[in-house]
Amino acid sequence: MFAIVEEPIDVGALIADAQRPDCGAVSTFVGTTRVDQNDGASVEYLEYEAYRPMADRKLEEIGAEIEERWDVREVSIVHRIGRVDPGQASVAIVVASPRRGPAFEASRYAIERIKVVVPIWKREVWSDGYVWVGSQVGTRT
Amino acid sequence: MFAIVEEPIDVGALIADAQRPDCGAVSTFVGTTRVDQNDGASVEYLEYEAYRPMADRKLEEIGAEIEERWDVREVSIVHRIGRVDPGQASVAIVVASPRRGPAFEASRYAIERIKVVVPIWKREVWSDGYVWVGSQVGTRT
Amino acid sequence: MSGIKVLLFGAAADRAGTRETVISAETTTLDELWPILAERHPGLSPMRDTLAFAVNGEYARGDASVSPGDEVAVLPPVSGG
Amino acid sequence: MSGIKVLLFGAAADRAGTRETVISAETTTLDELWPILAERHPGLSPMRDTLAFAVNGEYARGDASVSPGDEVAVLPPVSGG
Repeated sequence: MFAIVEEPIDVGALIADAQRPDCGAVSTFVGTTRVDQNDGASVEYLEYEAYRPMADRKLEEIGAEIEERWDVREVSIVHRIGRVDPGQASVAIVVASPRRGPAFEASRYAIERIKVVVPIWKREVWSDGYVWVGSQVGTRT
Repeated sequence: MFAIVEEPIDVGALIADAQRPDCGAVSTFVGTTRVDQNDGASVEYLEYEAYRPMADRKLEEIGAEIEERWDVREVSIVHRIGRVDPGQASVAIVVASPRRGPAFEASRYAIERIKVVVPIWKREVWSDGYVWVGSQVGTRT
Repeated sequence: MSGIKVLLFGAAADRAGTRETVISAETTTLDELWPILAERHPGLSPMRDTLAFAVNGEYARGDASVSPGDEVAVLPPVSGG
Repeated sequence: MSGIKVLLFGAAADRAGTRETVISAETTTLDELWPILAERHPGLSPMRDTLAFAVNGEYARGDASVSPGDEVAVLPPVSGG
């Protein structure tokens, strides 16, 4: 399953869906909102936006790349957009494979690729302003 | 949390418990029963046993090794014993870290160490007999 | 009326002050479209070197052709995950 | 009566036909305990080179001392995960 969603991600359900009798390993990566702090200010939440449907298609392309490179039987990538509070999941990647090596490698590959090719952007909303991550554009002084 | 249990593992709950505002990454590994097939026979289920409390202590030691080597803030390892049916989870490892690199490396390390030092054994119960994995002792001809 | 639709995202939308604009032009290239866009939204200019572009939903280089009816997207460095 | 308790697991329990036995002996070593165990449970002999041992819940080498009251565990290659 490849999806961009606006609601909390049910990671447990994604993993349960990926468990299969022909697989011995499920590797999961969950990206969560981390509260950075500096100069007496802190991140209150993240806000994500996506260029759709290009972003949806890029997630599917990453899935296809994975299935070409590794023996995996199930790949799910779900990215949340909108406001994501501290500790909450912004992205979940679930890969099932007969063996653990490919499962680990493929899930790592997925998150690295997401951070390079999928048109999604986040801004950190701090107690004293916001900043677009990667562009350093915003209202923090 | 380090535990050996006889019931199904609630992986979603373990992940939810690991999500923290000071972490940006949660890496999870789930080992599941894979149905091998050969000579017209197939694996019907796995059955695990543990030497307790040594096995419990070895899980905790792996957790301590991880916390010494990587910046991780939460490590859970839960291993199920008894009968585990195809596609079901026998082991779940959940690691939360501020950054994804340590989370991936630590969860991989945990499963590799489990397979070397934790006194747990599985036998494959096939349609035509059983075999203790690693010892090749059993009733299959 | 069927100009080139330009979508802006993230920091680019922020600096431009808009998420969408239409440029009236004949068939041209992304490189030739840029000065028109930058003149209309001067806040974008300092970002030039960090931006990528898509034409009709796929990454495209500066020499890519764009025509009326196409959708161009202005993409700051992505930061998903 | 407080002999050396020997626990057997997995394939070792299978080959021995028991999960627990008590050996009456004075303080000795694992290496010296083995022939007594193998004589009592001949099915174990072919496994010798694959086995590890624990004394009181921690891995121990062949020269480790064992005394009455100790718990020895016979550990085939582990296969958790």
